Parts: sequence; C-alpha cells; structure tokens
Amino acid sequence: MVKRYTSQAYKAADDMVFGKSVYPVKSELGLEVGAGYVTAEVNYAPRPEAGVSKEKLVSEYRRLTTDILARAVQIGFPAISLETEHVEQMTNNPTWGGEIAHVQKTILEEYHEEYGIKCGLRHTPGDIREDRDLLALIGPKYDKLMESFEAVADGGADFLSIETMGGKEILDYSVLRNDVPGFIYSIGCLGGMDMEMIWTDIRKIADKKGRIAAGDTDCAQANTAMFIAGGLLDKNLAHTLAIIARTIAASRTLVGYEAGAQGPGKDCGYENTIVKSITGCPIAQEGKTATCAHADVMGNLTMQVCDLWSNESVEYHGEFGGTSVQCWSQTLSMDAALMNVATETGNAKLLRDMFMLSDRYRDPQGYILAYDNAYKIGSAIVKDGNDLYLRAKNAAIETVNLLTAADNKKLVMSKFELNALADAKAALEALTDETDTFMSDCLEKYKAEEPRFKPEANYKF
Amino acid sequence: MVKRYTSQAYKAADDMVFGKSVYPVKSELGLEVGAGYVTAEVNYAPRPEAGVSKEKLVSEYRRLTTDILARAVQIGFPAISLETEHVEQMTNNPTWGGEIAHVQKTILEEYHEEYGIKCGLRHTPGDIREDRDLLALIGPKYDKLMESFEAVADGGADFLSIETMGGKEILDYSVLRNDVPGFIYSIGCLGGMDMEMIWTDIRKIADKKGRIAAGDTDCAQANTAMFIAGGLLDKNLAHTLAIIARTIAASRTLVGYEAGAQGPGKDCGYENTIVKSITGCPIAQEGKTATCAHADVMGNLTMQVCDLWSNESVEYHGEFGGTSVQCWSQTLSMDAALMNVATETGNAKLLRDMFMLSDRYRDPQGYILAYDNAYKIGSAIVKDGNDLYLRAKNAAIETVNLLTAADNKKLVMSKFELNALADAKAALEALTDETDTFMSDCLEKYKAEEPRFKPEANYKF
Amino acid sequence: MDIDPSKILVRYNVQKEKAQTPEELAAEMYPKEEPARTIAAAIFDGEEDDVIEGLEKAIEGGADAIKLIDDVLMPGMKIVTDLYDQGVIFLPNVMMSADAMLEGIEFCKDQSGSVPKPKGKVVCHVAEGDVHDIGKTIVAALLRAAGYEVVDLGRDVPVDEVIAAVKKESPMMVTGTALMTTTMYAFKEINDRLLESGMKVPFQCGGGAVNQDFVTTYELGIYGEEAADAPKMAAAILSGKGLAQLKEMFHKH
Amino acid sequence: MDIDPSKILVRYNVQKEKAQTPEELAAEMYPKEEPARTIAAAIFDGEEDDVIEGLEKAIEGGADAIKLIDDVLMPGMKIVTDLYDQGVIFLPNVMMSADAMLEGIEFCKDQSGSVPKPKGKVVCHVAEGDVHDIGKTIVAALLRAAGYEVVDLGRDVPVDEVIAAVKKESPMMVTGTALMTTTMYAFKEINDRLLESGMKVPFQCGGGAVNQDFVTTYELGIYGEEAADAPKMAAAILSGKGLAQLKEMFHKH
Ligand code: B12
Ligand code: B12
Repeated sequence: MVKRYTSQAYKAADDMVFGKSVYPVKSELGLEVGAGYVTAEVNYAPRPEAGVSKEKLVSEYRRLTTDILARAVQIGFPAISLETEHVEQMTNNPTWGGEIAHVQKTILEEYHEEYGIKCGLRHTPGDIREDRDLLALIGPKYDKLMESFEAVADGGADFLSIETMGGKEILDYSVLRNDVPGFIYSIGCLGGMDMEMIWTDIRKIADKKGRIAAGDTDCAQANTAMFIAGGLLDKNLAHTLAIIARTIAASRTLVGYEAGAQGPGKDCGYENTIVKSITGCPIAQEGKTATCAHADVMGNLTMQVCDLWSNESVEYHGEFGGTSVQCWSQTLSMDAALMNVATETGNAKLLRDMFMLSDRYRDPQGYILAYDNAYKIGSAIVKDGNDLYLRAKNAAIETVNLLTAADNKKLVMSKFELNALADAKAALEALTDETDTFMSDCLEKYKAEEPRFKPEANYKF
Repeated sequence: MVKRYTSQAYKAADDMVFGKSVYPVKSELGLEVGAGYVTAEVNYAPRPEAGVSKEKLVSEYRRLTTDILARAVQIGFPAISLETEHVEQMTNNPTWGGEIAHVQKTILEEYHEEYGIKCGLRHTPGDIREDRDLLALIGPKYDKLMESFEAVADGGADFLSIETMGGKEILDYSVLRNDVPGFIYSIGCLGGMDMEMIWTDIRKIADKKGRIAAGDTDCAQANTAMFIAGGLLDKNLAHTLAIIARTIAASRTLVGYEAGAQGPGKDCGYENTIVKSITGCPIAQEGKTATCAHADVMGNLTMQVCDLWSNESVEYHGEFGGTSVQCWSQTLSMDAALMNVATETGNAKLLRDMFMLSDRYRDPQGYILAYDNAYKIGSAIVKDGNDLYLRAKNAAIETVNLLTAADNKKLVMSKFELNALADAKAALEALTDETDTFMSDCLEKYKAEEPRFKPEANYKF
Repeated sequence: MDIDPSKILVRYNVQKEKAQTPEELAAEMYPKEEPARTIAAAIFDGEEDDVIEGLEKAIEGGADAIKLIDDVLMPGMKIVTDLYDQGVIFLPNVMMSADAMLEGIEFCKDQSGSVPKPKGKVVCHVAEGDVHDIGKTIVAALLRAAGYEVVDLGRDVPVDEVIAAVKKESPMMVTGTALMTTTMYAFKEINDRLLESGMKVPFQCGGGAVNQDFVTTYELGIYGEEAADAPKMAAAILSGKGLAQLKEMFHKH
Repeated sequence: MDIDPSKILVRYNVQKEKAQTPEELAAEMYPKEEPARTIAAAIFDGEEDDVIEGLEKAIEGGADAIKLIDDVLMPGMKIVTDLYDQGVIFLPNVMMSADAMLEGIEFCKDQSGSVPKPKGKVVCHVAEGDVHDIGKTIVAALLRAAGYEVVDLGRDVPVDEVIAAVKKESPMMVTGTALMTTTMYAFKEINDRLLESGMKVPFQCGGGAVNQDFVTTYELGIYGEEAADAPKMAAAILSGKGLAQLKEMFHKH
C-alpha cells in the first residue's frame, strides 16, 4: 500500500505561483524544474510519412531536436525542455524509443556543452495496454511497457511519464450519459487503482536508472470530457459536468505521486493546479500556446502555477517562420520569459492573478481551476485522502458547491449548464458514504451495462 | 506639402500603454482600435494551390474567414480584426481583391449580427510598383494600385494599408555594406518622399469611400535589415546597425500619418512605438505570436503599447487543433485577453513594463525599441520634424547615443556589435547638416554605384 | 484581485440561449393525443420504465405493437433529435432518450413476436490503428436514434474487415472515423477495395483528423463534419440522392 | 522598474565571442612577406585604394600582374571568407573586402592586358515571380569573392531565361533562390528542362521557402542552407565531386 496524501503541501492557495514548487527536480543537464523559473517544454509529433521505418523516425526526431535547440540559442533562452510522446511503434518496439531518446539526449548534450543551455528531456511511452476491443491493463503489454520505460531511461530521458488509461472503458460509457457516479468510479476508483500499480513500477525503474518518475495525467478521461464539452457553443456535454470529471481526475492523478512520482506532472493534466496544491511537486501545463494541438477555454489561466509551459503537440512541418517546432517553442519560451520577468521583479503573484482572471469567468471549468478554488478542491480531496472513492466524491461535491456559490453576475452559466449541475448535485447527494457499497454497486451495474468492462483481469477485483 | 509633426502626442513615455491611443479609430462593425482594449488582428496566406484562379482564392478566403470567426465565438472573444495582405494577383486584378474583401466583410457582418462580436477588416494591397529589375513607383502600376484601393474600400475593408517600397533599391545596396548614410538616404529621404505621394492619394480614396487610411510600415527596408541581422548567432549584419535602420524607419513611417493616415499602423512596423509616441494614433504590432511568420528577438516587448496584436502571416493549413488560422488567432486573442485584464484591474503599465523588460536587454534592437528609449527617438525626430533628412539623421544619432550610454552590465554587446556601432557613429558624425548637400551628394554617389537607381522617374528629382 | 469580466469576454452560449427551457419547447412539440404524449415525454426524459409503461397501456388499449414503433416511438424520438439539431438540448440527453426508445422498440418486438423492417442498415467503424472511438459511438447512437440498423465494427478495424462487413451486410452507407493523421489513409484503401468489388456504397468519413479536402480525394467519400450529419445523410440516401448530390449537400466548399 | 537580465536570458553571441578581435585573428593569418601582407590587410579592411596602391608597388617591383591575382589577391580574400565561415566577422565585411579585391583584379587585368582564366562560371537567379533577391545577392557576392565568375540573372527570372543562360554559358553550376512557397516550384521545371536538354549541371537551391525535402524531389537539386554553401559546393565540383557526392556533402538528413 502506498502512503496517501492527507494534507496539502501549501498552507494557503496564495502561496502557489508559477516557476516555484516545494520540491523542485533537476535534470542531468542542469535544468531545475520548479526551482524559481519557468521553462518551455516543447512537444511534437512526427509527420505520418516518418512512421514507416525506424530510420525515418530517428531522423525525424534528430532534425526536430536540432531545430528546437538551434532556435533557442538564437533567441537567447537560458533553458529548454523537450517532451517526446511516443507514437505507438516506439513503445511497442522498446529499442526504437530508447534509440530516439539517446539521439535526442546526445544533441542536448552537445548544445549544453557548447552554449551552457540547460536542457531537460521527457519521454512518454504510449499506454499500449489496449486490445482492439478491450483494455488489457495487466499482462504481456504491461511488461512491454515497462521494457519501454527501461529503454528510454537508458537512452537518457530525464523525466518518465505516461498517460494511463485505467477506467476509460467506464468513462467512455458514462460521459455520454451524464453519469456522474460513473465518473467517480471510472476516474477516481478504477483509474486510481491502475495508477497505483503502474507508478510503483515506474518509480522502481527510475530509481534503478537514476531518472525521475515525473507524473501522469487524466488525459484519457478528463480531457476526453473536456473535448467533448468543447467550446462555448458546443452541445455535446455540459461544461459543468466536464469540470466535475476534471476535479475527480485530480484525486486520480495524485495517486501517481503517492506511488512515487516527483514531477514535473504532465502538461495536459488540467487538474495539475489541484495536484500541485497537495503534493508541492512541479507541474507542466499547456494552454494558449497549445492551440496547435487543441482548443480550450482556459488559455491564460493554466499558466497560473505552471513550472514547465508546453504546446502539447505539433506536427513537424514547415512554416514561413521556420519549422513548426521552432515557431511554437519560441512562443512558449517568450511566454516563459514574461513569467520569469515577473518573478525577478517581484510581480509573480500579480501576473498569476491576471492569468487567472483572464479565464476565471469564461467558463465553469476556468472558475473551478482558478488556483484559489483549485486549492479548495485539494482540501476536499485530502480530507478523505485515504479513500479513493470518498476523496473523488469530495472533489465532485466541492465542485458543485463552489459553482453553486459563485457570483452569478460574474460567472454567468447557461440554463443548460445549471440544469446539468442540479442533476449532478442530486446524483451526488444520493451517493452512499460507504466505499464498499459504492464499489460493489458499480461493479454490478457496469458489468451489466458495459460488456468491455473486465474488472477481474484489469483491476484484480 | 503635408503638415509635418514637430511635437509628440504624448507628454511622457510613461503615458503610453497598450490598448489606448490618443486618437482611436472605429470600424464599421463596432471595433474601436486604441479605445481602451487590445484586439487580435489575424493574418493569413492562401495555400499556393489556391492561387491558380479567382474562384479558388475567393473560396480559400471564405473558408479561413469563417474558421476564424467560428473559433472566436467558441472561446468568447468580444472582438476580432482580420488583415488580408494581398497576393500579387489580388492587387494586379483589382476586382479580385475587391470581391475577396466583400466576401470577408459579409461573413463578418453575419457573425456581428448573430453574436454581436465586434469586427474589423484590413486590406493591404501589395506594392506592385516594381518591374523585374527596377522600381517603377510612378506610372501605370501606380494607377492600378489606386484602383485596387478603391476596389477593396468598396468591398468593405475598414482599414487601408500598404507596405511601400520607396528607397528600397538603395537600401538593398547599403544594407550589405554597413552604409549608414545610405540607410538615411534610402529609408528616410527616398522612402519618405514616396510615402508622401502615395498616402495623400490613399487618404483621398478613404475619404471618398468612408474608410480609414490606416498606415504603412518600413517592412521593405527596416525589416529586411532585421531579418538579415537575424538571431543572436547570425553573422550577416550587426544588430546595432539593424536598429539604426529601424529608428530611421520611424521617420519614414511617420510620413504616412502626415499625409493622412490615422492608424492602426501596420503590424510589422517595429518602429511603431516611436511613431505612436509622435502621432498618438493606434498601432498594430506582432512579436511572440508571429513566430509562424518569422523569428525576432523582441517577442514580448512589442506588446508594450500595441492596440492590435497580430501574427503577421500564417499559411492556411490544418493542425491538430484546427486550421492554422484558428490556432494562431486563438493564441493572439488570449494574449489580448491578458492585456485587457491588466487594463481592467489597473495593472496595464505594470504588465507593459514586464513585456518590455523581457527583451530590453536581449538585444540592442529591443533596448532601443523599449518604450522609454523609443520615446526619446521620437523626440529626436520631431526636433527637426520639418526636414526628412535631418530628422532621420537625428534618429540615427540618438540611437547611437542611447546605445553608447547603456549600462553595459545589463545590455552586454559583443565586440562586433560595438565596432559596428563605433563605425556608424563616425559615419554619422561626418555627415553634413545641410540637407541639400546630403541629397545631391547621395544622388551622385548612388547613381554611380547602383544602376537600378532611377531618381528622376521614381522621385521626380 | 477580482474583475468585472464583461469587458474581457462574452459568454455567447448564455447570450444565445432561447428564452424557453428545453422542457417547454419539447412540450409544445409533443403529440396531443394519449398515450403518444406520455410516451414522447418519457422518451424526452430518458425514462425507459415510463416508456414501457406507456406502451403497455397502449397495447392494452388495443394498439398494434409494431405500429407503435413507427407511430409513437419514432416521432417521439424525432422531437429529441430535432431539439438537438436546434442546439436546444445536449448530446447525453439524446443518448439517454435513444436508450429509452430502443428499449421501447425491443418491448414492442417482444410483444408482437414479429420484426419490423428497419429504415436501412449502416456499417460504422474507426480506422485501423486508431482507438479514438467516441466520435464513432456518437455517430452510431444518432443513427440508431433515427431508426437505422447499425453494424458497429468498433475501433481499430482492419480494411479487410470493413470490406467483408460491407459484402455481408450490403448496407446503404458506411461510416469511418479517424482522429489521427496517420490512420485516415485507410479510408482511401477502403474506397479502392469497395470500387474494385463493384460496391458503390456512399462512405461518409469524419473525425478530428479528417477534412473535406482529404475526403474528396476518393470517389465514394463524403465528408461528415459533425455526428448529426450521419442520420441526415442516411435520410438523403433514402430519398434517392446519389453520390454527386450527397457531396453537394454535405461539402461546404 | 528595471531588471537584472542574467536570469531571464543569455546573450550567447557575447558568450561565444572569441577573446581575440577579428583584426588580431586576421593579422595572424596574413602572409609574412610584403607586399602580400599589406595587400591582404587592405582587402581585410575593404580599402580599395590601398589594394591598388599595394598592387602598383608590387608590379613596380617586378611582379607579374596576372600572377598577383592568384598569389596575392585570392589568398588575401580567403582570409576574409575563412573568418566569416568561423563566425568571426560579418557579411558586410566580406562584401566590402570582395569589392576591394574585385577592383584589384580589374586593375591587374588592365595592367597586363590579358584575361586570366576564372576558376569556373556560375549562373545565379531568383525564381520567377519572386522579388526577394538579397539572399541571391549574397550568394553571388560570396561566389565572386571566392574567384568564380558569376552570371547574375537577377530576380523574377522566367524558366526559359534560365535555360537559355545555361545553354549559352555552360556553367559549372546553377543557383536558385526562392523566398515564397508559391515560387519555388519553378525549380522543378528548370530541373526537368535541363534534363530534357541533356544538361546535367548541379543546381543548388536555397532561400527562405526552400527546404531539403523539397529539393530532393528533383534530380539535379542540391540544397543550400546558407549562402556560404555556394562557394563550398563550387569548390567540391572543381575537386571532381558528382551529384550524388554533392548531395551527401550538403544534405543534412
Ligand atoms: C480523447 C482523446 C484520446 C482518448 C480517446 C478515448 C476514446 N475512447 O476515443 C485516449 C486517451 C484513449 C487517446 C489516446 C491517444 N491519442 Co488521443 N486524443 C483525444 C483528444 C483529446 C479528443 C478526441 C475526442 O474524443 N474528441 C471528441 C470527439 C467526439 O470528436 P470526434 O471524434 O472528432 O467526433 C466528432 C466529429 O468529428 C464527428 N465525427 C467523427 N466521426 C465521424 C464520422 C462521420 C460519418 C460523421 C458524419 C461525423 C463524424 O462527430 C463528432 C461530434 O460531432 C484529441 C485532441 C484533439 N485535438 O482532437 C487527442 C488526439 C486525437 N490524440 C492524439 C494522440 C497522439 C493519441 C495517442 C497516440 C497518444 C499516445 N501517445 O499514446 C493515443 C492513440 C493511440 C491509438 N493508437 O489510437 C493526437 C493525434 C495526433 C495525430 N497524429 O493526428 C490528438 C490530436 C492529440 C494531440 N493534439 O496530439 N486520445
Ligand atoms: C525582406 C522581405 C521582403 C523584401 C524583399 C527585399 C529584397 N530585395 O529581397 C520586400 C519588402 C520587397 C518583400 C516583398 C514581399 N514579400 Co517578403 N519578406 C521579406 C522578409 C521579411 C525577409 C527575407 C530576407 O531578405 N531574408 C534575409 C535573406 C538573406 O535570407 P534568404 O534569402 O533566405 O537567404 C539566406 C539563405 O536562405 C541562403 N540562400 C538563399 N538563396 C540561396 C541559394 C543558394 C544556392 C544557397 C547555397 C543559399 C541560399 O543564403 C542567405 C543567407 O545565408 C521575409 C520574412 C521571412 N520569414 O523570411 C518576407 C517574406 C519572404 N515575404 C513574404 C511576402 C508575402 C512578400 C510579398 C508578397 C508581400 C506583399 N503582400 O506584397 C512581397 C513579394 C512580392 C514578390 N512578388 O516577390 C512572405 C512569403 C510568404 C510565402 N508565400 O511564402 C514572407 C515569408 C513574410 C511572411 N512571413 O509572410 N519582402
């Protein structure tokens, strides 16, 4: 059993700020994350044509890594971090991912040596534990995944991450049905259980190889909900429900740290403000400079307490201003420069608040993720920190309470959002306080309704 | 003769801030530029394939305009402005540009009507007054250009702009030879003379059609110098010289306003901070969110006193997060939201200063364009505001003085940059105070050295 | 520090919202007579038990179970999808209403012992190599909600399997979903293999990575921007539209 | 408000700068003997008058005017381009030195009355429809500085004219510059037309819009990343390298 968080690393929400964390981490080439400055974390995807062979892939990553570093020294950025999110071949063939990590690290070393630029490298193997129809979380694919982590750690990746998928089979079902108890079960309970297993093992590999177990994200579930919710005018999911999925996800992402992760948390974990309030570990975030990858309604807000600032993903291709990775990395680094100026001039908290206010009332999601409210969600989670069900439920209830209490002249919600919120509130109030009851009720319900749900094989029920 | 500026619109540098100008302008669909808030100005280029026929081009602009507006309402942006920089066919065939303006304006009207979003549309015909080998500033191409302005004004363009090329034949020669007197002659004198002619006529068209003569930029010269200067490690032109070309350009861009332009000045005019200090007219600027189009070392700084915030240009194509215009317009609008939050919370000047400090010491260019120094250049220009030569020379000398006086612990220049600066200083000190002497000396010198220079035909000498 | 957000953003969703609630709008659309009215309301509310109860009463009252499907259940569901199309209600409501309606259909079939002829059959799939299946799930649900029989091949479906399914099922249309730029090329192959086998079935393709320009590069392809376009296209096919007409209807430029 | 910038940025150019000044480094490279030393210094300083003066003295002292070109002027210029390649001096210095050296060559030719054989001929142009010619101008200047004869067709050059010039001049290589994604396709056409006419001349292409992936799509194309690659490629051709070897040398991936 892992040790659960039952208190928060920060005494007050106002103590949190970008660039600083309670427990900074350091890469091999001098990059300190969360130690007082914000650094760009550049993300990229190879062009489809590059996927055909190992050679082409390696060459693609060599080029884009060189491009990014060349641009960074041209503009005078003191530090840069890269994240390689594996395409499926790189994880399924662990030597591919390992070689690519090595090639990238070698380039970083050369630049570090020649210019003194501080560099970090994150590798994020894909969660390949999925058959065509089913999740197969435990078994041969799991072992292959661990092999991949070993290979990229050997290759030189400083930060090890993954976006795990535990619980996704139930979330996919419940997200299209406004089923809030299903969110709690899939994200908070099933997801959390899977995370505990996998992060315990990743930490072991990290320790063995002298690397850093960085962190996870509930991309597979909370981001799915966020994307289905979409923009202000989309009609696929109420944004009040998407944010409930998100706060529940904080309880889940937290498990990674309980099982040994140390940060920087993954960029697309929009729950990371909540998580940072609890763990004090550094986090990556994405937002307005990740429009290349997706659209969301919290572009500035997510900068509020970030330690790495990411573009999520951009396909490698040409633009008038250079290659896509050069363009986006430069914009990211300029954003980081602004934050670092604020820190150096003693205005970090003021800038943080401006970031936050830009999107606090844009959407219920921004309202809850604003660091003061996020901190309150964190408090609700640690109150029952020892129980995955109760803490996820607390997060959901606190979300509903905060939204209900919001100044409705400022956070103006549509009737539709308010109705969904009222329904969620009712569903939450009807929930049991008994974890065992909840777990067995859900087991029964979802076994009946979702044939893809294989509880014994995946969660050792 | 136009009325020259001999004083500055702002009493002090500190009075300048983003989003506010002394003389705001208003578009047909409710967008007020410089009236207290910053708005994104989205720029785009059609894909090469789209250029083959008028139909394809019109369809391309229809799609990208719809894309931008659809995204803007999804994220909740209160306003948006578009700039269409013509591809050559659109200016050479005035009806093409006119029809595209009309198609775009119609879409803006629909969105304005349905959502109340405030919209602006700028059209920027290409400066087609160029033969294969020579500039042909006056003659049939000029008339065609004026036809194009009439057509886009009829089509519905609110703001009329152009990037004129007067003097470029000499700048191209002198920029590769560290020839600072050549900068003054080409940019300040020849460029200014051409601007006076063309902007007097653009203003007439604007008045006739009820549109706004917006403004010019010294893209053809100062940006050429800036690009040749490149990044920190490039070795094609000292950055100390590039910034001299830039401050001279302020004197030139100012002529547009003297001849009737009212703003918003063009995005790529990095001299616009200087110009705004004199005219009080609103300006567009580009920087860290224009990396799609080019790289520069002043990504945040250029936001300091902007009224529109632009991405310069991005080819229309797909990205994971939508089409390229959607991605960049969203990032721009988020930047604008941050600035507007600062204004609303009374922190605009503080944020302005943070933007500025991010790049003030990154490069000699940023140092001089920092609004306090930019203001001083403005003062030097208006001191001899009635004389194109003297005011351009003043700008150059003030630039050298400011750089020389800079705290060399903070603005650390390379020996190379310092040498170039010293040479420039010597060249400037050797210059006559007599405009006529300078003009006739240069005429003789460049007629001999640059066969493409046709003074009589182009500048009516 | 706080702010009055009205100058920095506009909540266009709130601004655009209809004055009436969805419930009020739905109520106006319910049929006048009973039990159709009660059943329509039960479908709108996604209450399966109430749907069944309403159907039981109707059958007790002498109604033909199979006719109830066309006369009561389908029109009741149409109220829901119409409101979704108008942007008045959201997708989960449609999903829950569809679940309730489909239960109702099952009940009717059981009661009558006979099987009604569905409006048409559609084969749905996600491209090989791609696990992003939520878009496909929505497409399938909306098709079912509109009364079509859906053969859902799931995700990460090899080209061979799609071809085999089309041969076996002879559907009126096929749908493909791809969210990754790497996987969407399978659609071209499916197109070619279908043409080779002489099966000129309209092939509607959508999903995050897919755009109209790509889809127009293969003959059978018709671009689907949003899930609701799938039942619309099925309806267009039923009304006799051919490939060219479908492209005209669903292509934006 | 002010800031200590050391935590937010690094001026890598300053950091990387050599301890020695360019003048010191150049002085180390000057030949020992006179008048070669004075002339080399005059070239470095871009002082045409001093170059001529030095040449006059040398000729008075009995030197062969034509031999001075190869023995004194070219090596003097090479110091400049070497320092440029090492990043010690900047382009305008090269341009001014080249101007001075070229004047020197003219002077020597005048003096001897004979014309020395240049190292080789290169045709330079900017693609049709494109007026961005500064890159081309730099390329041409560096080629001249390295002793090649340059036929500069200018900018916005129709394909026909490029072909005609190659036929007429039989150059050892052709260069193309394009800054716009719309104009670079002309290079492919030039390639095809050259091949049609059986002229297998290496065709180096560069400029903002051009990248290696594009250039590798046509047989004669070799990618030029920066202007200094042009004289390097010319030298490689002189040393007997063929198309395949040139690609190997100048292609990065
Ligand atoms: C949720 C999500 C996931 C979930 C998917 C859950 C699920 N069951 O589907 C999970 C976590 C599993 C996942 C995994 C991965 N993902 Co993912 N994922 C997303 C995300 C965030 C949202 C996608 C989504 O669900 N959208 C909502 C649905 C409803 O939209 P939709 O499918 O487009 O459907 C709508 C319309 O298109 C239309 N439609 C769809 N199909 C059809 C068909 C017809 C006929 C019609 C008419 C209409 C229609 O109807 C719908 C509503 O109107 C996107 C981000 C993005 N920008 O899209 C990334 C994204 C698609 N994923 C991406 C990646 C890279 C991956 C991984 C490879 C990550 C990894 N390294 O492991 C893996 C994929 C493994 C694999 N082999 O497939 C990339 C793809 C990049 C690329 N190369 O193109 C994206 C774009 C993220 C990014 N910016 O990098 N992902
Ligand atoms: C300066 C400039 C201009 C100047 C050009 C002055 C001149 N005499 O060249 C002026 C103002 C005239 C101009 C005009 C236009 N421009 Co312009 N311009 C630029 C700018 C800002 C810099 C280009 C430059 O000079 N770079 C410096 C030189 C030295 O670089 P270079 O040519 O690439 O050369 C280097 C290397 O590539 C290499 N190289 C070059 N050729 C070769 C060849 C060989 C063999 C080798 C080995 C090496 C090599 O050597 C050089 C140094 O190492 C770019 C911005 C950008 N991002 O590039 C836009 C840019 C190129 N322009 C652009 C546009 C759109 C235009 C206009 C159409 C604008 C308009 N609407 O009127 C017109 C063009 C009209 C026409 N028909 O051509 C776009 C092109 C977009 C596209 N479609 O691809 C750009 C990218 C700006 C943007 N982001 O939108 N422009």
